[in-house]
Parts: sequence; structure tokens; C-alpha cells
Amino acid sequence: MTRIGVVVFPGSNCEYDAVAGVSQLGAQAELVWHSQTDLSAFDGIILPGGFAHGDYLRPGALARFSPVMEAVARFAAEGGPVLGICNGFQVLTEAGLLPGALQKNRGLTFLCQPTTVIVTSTHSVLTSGAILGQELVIPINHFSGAFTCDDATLKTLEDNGQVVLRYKDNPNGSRDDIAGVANLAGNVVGLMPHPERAMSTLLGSADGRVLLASFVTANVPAA
Amino acid sequence: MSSAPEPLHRALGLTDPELEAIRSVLGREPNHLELALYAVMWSEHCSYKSSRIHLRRLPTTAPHVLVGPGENAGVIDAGDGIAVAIRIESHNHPSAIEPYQGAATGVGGILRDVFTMGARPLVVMDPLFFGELTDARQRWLVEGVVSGISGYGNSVGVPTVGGELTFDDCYASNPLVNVLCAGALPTERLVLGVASGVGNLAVLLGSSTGRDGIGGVSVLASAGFEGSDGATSLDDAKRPSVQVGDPYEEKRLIEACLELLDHGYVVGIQDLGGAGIVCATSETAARGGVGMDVDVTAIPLREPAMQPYEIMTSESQERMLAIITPENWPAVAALCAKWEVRATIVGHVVEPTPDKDGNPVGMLRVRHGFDGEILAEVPAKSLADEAPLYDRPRQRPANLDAVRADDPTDDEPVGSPNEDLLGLLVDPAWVYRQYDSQLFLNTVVGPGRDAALLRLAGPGLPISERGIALSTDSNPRWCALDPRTGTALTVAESVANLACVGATAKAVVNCLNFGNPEHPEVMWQLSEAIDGMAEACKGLGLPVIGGNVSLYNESGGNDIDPTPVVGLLGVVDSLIAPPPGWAWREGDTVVLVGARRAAGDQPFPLGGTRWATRRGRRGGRVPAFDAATFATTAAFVAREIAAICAGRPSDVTAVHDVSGGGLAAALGEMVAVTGVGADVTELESHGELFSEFPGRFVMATNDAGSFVDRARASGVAVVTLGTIGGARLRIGGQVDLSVQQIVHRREAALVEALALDA
Amino acid sequence: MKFSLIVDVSLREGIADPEGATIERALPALGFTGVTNVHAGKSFRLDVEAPDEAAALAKATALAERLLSNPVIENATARLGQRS
Amino acid sequence: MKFSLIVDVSLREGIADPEGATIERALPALGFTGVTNVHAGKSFRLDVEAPDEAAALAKATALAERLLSNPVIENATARLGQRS
Ligand SMILES: Nc1ncnc2c1ncn2[C@@H]1O[C@H](COP(=O)(O)OP(=O)(O)O)[C@@H](O)[C@H]1O
Ligand SMILES: [Mg+2]
Repeated sequence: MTRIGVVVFPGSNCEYDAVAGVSQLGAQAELVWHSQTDLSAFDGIILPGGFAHGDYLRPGALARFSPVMEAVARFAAEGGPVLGICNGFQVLTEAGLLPGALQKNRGLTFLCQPTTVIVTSTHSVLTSGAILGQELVIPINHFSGAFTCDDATLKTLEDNGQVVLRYKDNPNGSRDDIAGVANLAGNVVGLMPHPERAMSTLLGSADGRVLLASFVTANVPAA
Repeated sequence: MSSAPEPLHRALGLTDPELEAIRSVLGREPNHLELALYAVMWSEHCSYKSSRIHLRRLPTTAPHVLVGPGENAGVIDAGDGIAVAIRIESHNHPSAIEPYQGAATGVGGILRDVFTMGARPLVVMDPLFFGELTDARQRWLVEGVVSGISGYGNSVGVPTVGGELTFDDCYASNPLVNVLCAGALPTERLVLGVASGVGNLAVLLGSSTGRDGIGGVSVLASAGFEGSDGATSLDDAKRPSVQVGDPYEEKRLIEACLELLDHGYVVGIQDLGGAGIVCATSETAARGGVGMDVDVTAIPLREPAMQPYEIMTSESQERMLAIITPENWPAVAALCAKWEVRATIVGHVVEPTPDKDGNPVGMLRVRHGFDGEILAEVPAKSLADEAPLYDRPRQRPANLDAVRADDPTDDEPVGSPNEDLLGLLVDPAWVYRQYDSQLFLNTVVGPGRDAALLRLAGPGLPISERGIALSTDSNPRWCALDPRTGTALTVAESVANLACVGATAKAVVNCLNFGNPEHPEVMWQLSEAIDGMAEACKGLGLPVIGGNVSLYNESGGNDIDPTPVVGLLGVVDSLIAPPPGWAWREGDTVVLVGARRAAGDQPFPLGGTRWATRRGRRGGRVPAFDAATFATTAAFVAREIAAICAGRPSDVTAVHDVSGGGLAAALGEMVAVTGVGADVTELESHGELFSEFPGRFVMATNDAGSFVDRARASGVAVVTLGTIGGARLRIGGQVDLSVQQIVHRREAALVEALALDA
Repeated sequence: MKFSLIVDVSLREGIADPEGATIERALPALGFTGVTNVHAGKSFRLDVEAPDEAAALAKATALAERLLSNPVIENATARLGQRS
Repeated sequence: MKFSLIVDVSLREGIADPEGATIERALPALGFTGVTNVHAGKSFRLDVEAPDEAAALAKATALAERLLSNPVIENATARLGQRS
């Protein structure tokens, strides 16, 4: 059975939801306190949503110095699947494990709403099981979710198929409608929408399943 | 100002008889610190001295009530081994001067009330009241309050799933910010805010203490305290009384406290809210019938040179008081260290002291060091429970009959019903989109519909198929015209909202926002409102398990309209499928469930309706409340919807109660969210379009015959209104609007009023 | 004439500053010792059209107090600055 | 010795500044005309223990670059300051 570690920083709040999400798909999930430095027991790591360290300073700015982050970096360097959801995405960019940065939303308000995202690359642990061009209804829930990067970075991301998800109707001013990006190898992915909140029609959408299912069975396809 | 001629006790807000009462409790003259303790604990805010005798008339018991009013939160048994704790509170005055922080700390405070009971906070709701948005200051208040709730609630990790949004100029100087929180716990883990066990320790958890929220007692700074060396002779104006919220601290505090409770390390626990340490220590000691020694020098401070009265009364946020046994201290300290929560022993539970007749009295002693000088020594109970109670004069407003006679029901309908309808539609999405409403994966129906509906699930809870439903409601216009019936109708509206998501109402909490209780008219309103709530709750079999009273909402001699806010908690026994909501479909039949005409001599009353108020017509009569008929109708609707939630097949495709804006607004809202029009038969009059009275529901069905039979068999009135479909909403010859127009106007209304970019 | 100004907004003395306190607590773990009294504030750069420096400063001060800060909890001051 | 320092953090040229833009758009309605180029930034005040000014500045600069700003989108500079 796939074992997923869900990292908990003080201030994280979507850790139980992430556990619930991957557990539904048959994975065995476990919370990992941020002071832990050994991730060898896991087949995949999730950095969940929330407000690690209160999001003080900047989202992810303090969390990236947590002891667990060195272990996450090693895990990622060895090709292990790493997924940052929302705050987790912010932490991964601050830690330099993913390119770009996440700025305040264009409208300067927090936004919790459903969005439609389009799968724009299947070369990642999150999207390998999805179909290119597939539209998924997945909620967002963030204040600082506008992806930004310089022109050169954007070009690299596009050339390498690292933009994995785009908003159909950009809610937050994200550059090029980007909702999620991967590293070059495709094993580290961050996205602002919350796939774990879209796991059942009782709660409005089950479209997140295809993403988390890819992650749980993570095999990075060749480019 | 600092050399006020009045005696100190009056400057602190205590009356001469209150000083007399203190003298007789103590059998001596109180010292300055003791006076300060009484002043905050006997304030209206902490003691409910003007309202308490009236609140006693509310029904508070039912077999499923585990904890009624008086504790930090009310608790019901929701079944399956799960208890639900709920509480509502106001943060009106702080929000008026610093809307962001005022609202933020309001959320923080209500969460602590709930996790104090051992419950994990699972939802927040936020009834809000402002002046009309034509004024820039009101827009500033709205943006500040909403972002404060968003900033704190989202960060602390509790979803905000509903609330209310009312604009009326009576709130221009007194915005109301109420916040409700509900949480759940395994029934057997219920804890109460009690100190017991002589020798036990009182441990202060969380933030350090600063000069936050030291309001009235700050006069002591200039009253000359022992050894006053000028270090604290700050100008009053510079004294920060604004509390700043720290959701990150609160989040760690919640996790740490719940973990302490999981391990069984605490004997009792109590949040620090108004009146800070003095309140928490005296209340826990009073409940436990014990004494408490508090060492003021032990309390971690954020600011230099704080005086004992400041330390004892500070309202610094994000603090809790836990009573633990000494053996558990190392484990408690270690657990708190993990969560980076500061834990400090600040008190000892001590034997009660015999009074002059030999009866044991639990004394609150404030000391300088546990073995040091005693700075204050007063019976804990006298602070917590023995504030004087007032039966303030009450008087029915002299102009009430004239106001009621000025009834808009018979006004000639000038203007166009199309425009009237469009003007009544306001989508609050701009507000609730700023709130995380989905955390914990429980939210089946979030904000924006009739009631919020959530799975009853959370970390550490037994598995259950049940759901809980919540609604907050108010109707200040009706309450201004008739506080008794208006309040009863408010309770009814909550019940109707719950029925729309299939829930059976279980318990009420309330927040009574009123003007100055020293105005006899206000006291009359308060007393009437409480009677109305009591009558409705008795009629509908509902216990009131908690509440809050916010008085002195006046400025320049003008009181706000009486604004009792009702929070209602209900349960759905089986929640495996979402309720239909407003989502009617092409080809469905739309029906009106419940009496088509109001009881009494006005078939379509317009007094106090949104339609009339928008035209500046604020008078009139309030419709009568017939609890029995209402209850039958609501129960029928709840049953129909509950069947769908339980996964059973049904012909019902949509449901929405008729409330603010009347039948026309209900239809307009359903059109707006589905994007599908309707063709409705001619109504009797413009009155029928916009009239508001209780016990009506718009429903859609794809088998009208069967639905109508079921309603009639249940003794519920029902009438077919028309057919769903098309790109227009037509109501006879009275309303004809395109769906697009309805959608657009409703979506734009609030954003435009706030003068924001779309 | 056009003047470049900077408006600094900081919390008033005695008002809790959870952000500053949180940053300060985190520093030792990052290898920064001997750093105390951390306070987080905001700053705004803006260009103001005005006849002279004094008028520009007055305008920026008014703006600072009316829009950029809440005097109940914050201090705001305007100063001339060059854009960095 | 203890030095008071200020770290200014501003968005890099070319990075969108929705906050600055929003304030700028709101100004005319509040009666402020002739205000342009509004940019929102952050500033941090802190006390640094160091043998001399240069060392204090170096420490603050390191802190500014490593922690107080995100170099992907922000510039940070440290300067000596007196506490207001
Ligand atoms: N301040 C608010 N915060 C969150 N949700 C709100 C707020 N104001 C209104 N709502 C939501 O919008 C919907 C409509 O509110 P309201 O018109 O008061 O409903 P009703 O008339 O059915 O009681 C409700 O679901 C309510 O929870
Ligand atoms: Mg309703």
C-alpha cells in the first residue's frame, strides 16, 4: 500500500482533509510533524493547505525553514513524489523546490469558490492519470494565490510542460492563468486549488479524485 | 480629565449602592485593586445585571440538552456519541473603532468559548449589521469587518458557513458584529469550567498579557496607586484598548488544549474573555466552591511596568486557564512546548475560608508571589455570581401605536414591480467568498442558501451518518414594530431555514443586541423580545441553551432597533446525499407550500417588509404567529427534504423558504442561482408579491400530483404556482424579467454599493 | 511639481504585534541571534503633485492618516524619499 | 552594542502590485488628486546586537535577503534608523 506522509506545520489546517483524501483512494496516510527529519517511511509527501506559522511575513516564508523541509528537499531530489496544495505550494516556492512565487489575489480579498481548471500537462505526479485538456471543477481557498514569475521562467515552464493546470476563468490574476506547476522532473507539484475538497459529489465535486489518484499511484511518465 | 472630582468607584462605573454592596460583602472598605475587580466583573458586559432577571423566562431544558445557559457554551447530544457545543456572542463596540481587529478578535473569542467545552470548533457564522452603504465610513466598516473575520477565521482554520448581512441606518454609529461558533466532541469528553481539588494548579496558556482592552478601569492609572512612580502615569488616551488578534496563536492554543483534553490532563478549563484573568479565576473557583490564589508576578507580560489591576483585568487575546493536578504539570508543560504555547502556573486552588459564621467561602486572593503580600482578597462567588441584578424601568414607547397605524399594506402600489423585485435581490457572495467555508470536508450546503448543512464529522469523533444544520436570523424591522411577535417570527424563520435542508431544530442560542437599558423603552423592548422568544421556543419545543446580551448600542441618544439574533442548531439523522437546494429544473412544477394568505385581517401584510422599508415606509403591523400551523408546515418540509438527504428517491427538486422580500424575492433568488426562469400565475396583488409572513415555502417537483397529495395528507396547504423553464421570470402580468437581468442585478448589487471594482 | 514620498505605517506602542513577535521567535532557529524588538510595518511609495515640498508632505500625511492607516492602532508618517 | 535598524521591502520592478494599484484607483473618490505611482511595501524595525554599525548592517542585510524578502519578487535593503 502506498504510504503518504502529510506534513503538519504549526498553523497547517488542511492536514486531516489531505489524509482523508488519499485514504479514500486506498493509500495509508500519516501526519508528519514539522520537526521530523526522516521521511524514509513514505512513498509520497504532501504539504497541505493552511497557514503554516500563521502565514506571517509571507505565506511559506517561515515554514520553509522548518527541519522537515531539508528532508523534503532530499526526498524530492531522489525523485520522490511531493505535492504542495495551496499553502503547501507556497511553501515549496519559498523553499525553491518550485519556481515562481504566489502573490496576493488581484482583488485583494481571500477567495473561497469553485473554479474550473484545465489539465495542461500530464507530465507530473499529479496529472499523469488525467487527460490533456480535461476540465476539472475544484475549489480554491486562498488570499495569496496569484502565481507570478519573470518572463524567462515562464518561458521555461511552458517549454518544458511544467504548467500542469490552468484556470479556465482566472479568479485571482495568476500569471498566464497558472493554477499549478511542476518541477522539471515532474515529481514535485504545487497547485492552489484543493483537490482534496473535490472528492465526493456530496460536497459538490468529485473531480479532484483523478489528481490525487495519480499522486497516490505516482509514477512519473517519461516526458 | 485625570482629576475627575467624582469618587473612584463612580469613575470605575460602580454606583453608590454597588459600593455599599461591596462593603457589606467584604465587611470592610475595598482597596483600589478590589474595586477594579468588582468594577469589571459587575459591569453590564460580564454580569448581565440589567437582563438576567428577564432571561430567566426562557425555556432551557430538553432531554437532549447536556449543558444549558451559564457555561461557556451550550451543549446538546446530537446522537451517535457526539455532542455539539454552540455559542453566539457580539463584538459590536470594538468593531466600530477598528473593524478588522474588532471582528477578528470576536471570532477568536467565540472559538475559545467552544473549545473550552472540549469541542473542536467546526463552524463559524457571522450576522452583521451596518448603516446604509451610501456612506463611505460604512463601506470602510464592511470591508474591515469582513476581512477581519476572513483573516482570523480562515487562518485559525474554522470554516465560516453562513451569517447575515443587514444594512439600515440605525446601525450607522453602532455596527453589530455577532459571531456564532459550533463545535463537536465525543459526548464522554465534555468538560466544564470548574476548578476543584485543593492543591491543583491554575495554568495560564497562550499569549502574554498586555494593556489590551483595559477600558473603564484605566481611570485607576490616574487615581494614584500604591508606589505610583510615574512609570504608569501614561496619558489615558495613549492606553491601548484595542485588542489585536493572533489567529496563529489561537490555532496552536486550540490544538494544544484539545490534546491536553485528549490525554485527560485537565480538571477544568476556561477561556479568558472579557475581564481576563479575574473573570477566569473567579468563575472557575466559584463553580468549584473553592478558593484560588493568583500570583500577579507570575503572569507573563508583554509590556513593562504593568500594575496588578491592569494584569488582572486585561483582555489580551488568545489565553486560556487550565486547572490541572500537580502530577500532570510536567506532561502539560511538554505538550504545550510542542505546540509552542506558553504555559505558566499562575494560581493555586486553595481551601475555602470560613466566614464569620463558619461557612466555607472560596476566596480569590491576588498575591505578590504565592507566599507574598495579599493585594486583594474577595469571595470568588461575589465577583462571579453576585453582581446586583436590576429590574430597570420599562415602558412601551409612546409613539408605538402611531407607528403601527402608519401601515404600508394599504399604500397604492406606485412604481414597477419589476424594479422593486430587482432592487430587493442582493447576493452576499462578495462577503462569504472571503471565508473558507469548506475546511474539514463537512460542508454539504455552505453559505448563500437557507441554512448551512454539514456532516457531523471531525478529527477524533465517532463515525456518524448524521448532519448538523445551522441558521442565524434576525428581523429588526419587525422587532421595532413589535419586539414580542417580531422575535417569535425570527425564531420561526430559523426553523423554516433549517427545514429547507431537511433538519429538525434542536436548540437555540441568541444574541440580544439592544440600545441603552437605562432608557425604559429599550428595557421594554428587551423584555418583550425575551417573552416572544420564550413563547416561540415553547410553542416549537425548543430549548435556549446559550446567548449573549449586548446593550448600550446607542449613540447621540439614538438606540438601534431591537435586534435579537437567533442562532438555530438542528440535526439531520442521515446525510448521505445533498438536499435539493434551490436548483429547480426545466419542466418542474413550482408550488407554494403553507398558507397562501396570512392569518388575521391582512391577507398580505407589508408592515416591516423589505419592500416597504426600501421605500422609506417603516411603520405598520407585524403578522401574527401561529406556532401550531407553522410547525406542521415546517415539519412536512423537513421530512420531505430529510428523505432526500437519506438517499431516498423523491419528486422534490428544489426548496426555499419565503422570507425577506416575500414570494417574489424567493422566486427571483431561485431563478438567479439556477439560471432557469419560471412562468408563475397571476398573484392576487402587489401585496402578495412582497408580503412577508411565516410558514411558506417555494418548492419544485417533477410529480406535482403526488407532491400535492402528500402535503394535503399531512394537513399542509399547497397551491401550484406555475412551471419552471425558459429565460424569463414571469409572474402573471405583474413581473416580467429576463433571467440574465436578474442574475446580473443580484450579483452586482453589493459590489456596486461597496463601490468596488467588479 | 512632482514629489516622491514615502509613507511609513507602524503599530502604535503597546498594540500587540503578533507578526513581529512570530518572526522574532523564529530567528534563533535560522541562526540569527541577538535580534530583538522585531516589528512589522507597511510602507507606501507614491508620487504627489504639489506646488512645494511642504504641500506634498501635507497631502501625503492626510492620505496616510485617512486611508493608509487606522489611527486607533497605527502611526503613519510621511517623508520625502527617493525611489529605490 | 545594540543598533536600531529598518529593513525596507518592496516589489521588484515589473512585478504586479495590485495593492498599490487599488489604492491609487480609490484616491480620486476620496478627494485626493494628483497622486500617482503608488506602491505598497513592507518595513521591519528591529534591534540588532553587533560590535559596530557595519556589522549590524551586514547582519540586517543578511536577514533581509534570507528571510524578510522573497528575492523572486522583492527587493530588500537595510538601513540604520531611529525608532519613531
Ligand atoms: N455575513 C455573512 N457571512 C456569511 N454568510 C452570509 C452572510 N450574510 C449572508 N450570508 C449567507 O447568505 C444567505 C442568505 O442570507 P439571508 O438572506 O439572511 O438568508 P435567509 O433569509 O434565508 O435567512 C445565507 O446562506 C447566509 O448564511
Ligand atoms: Mg431562508
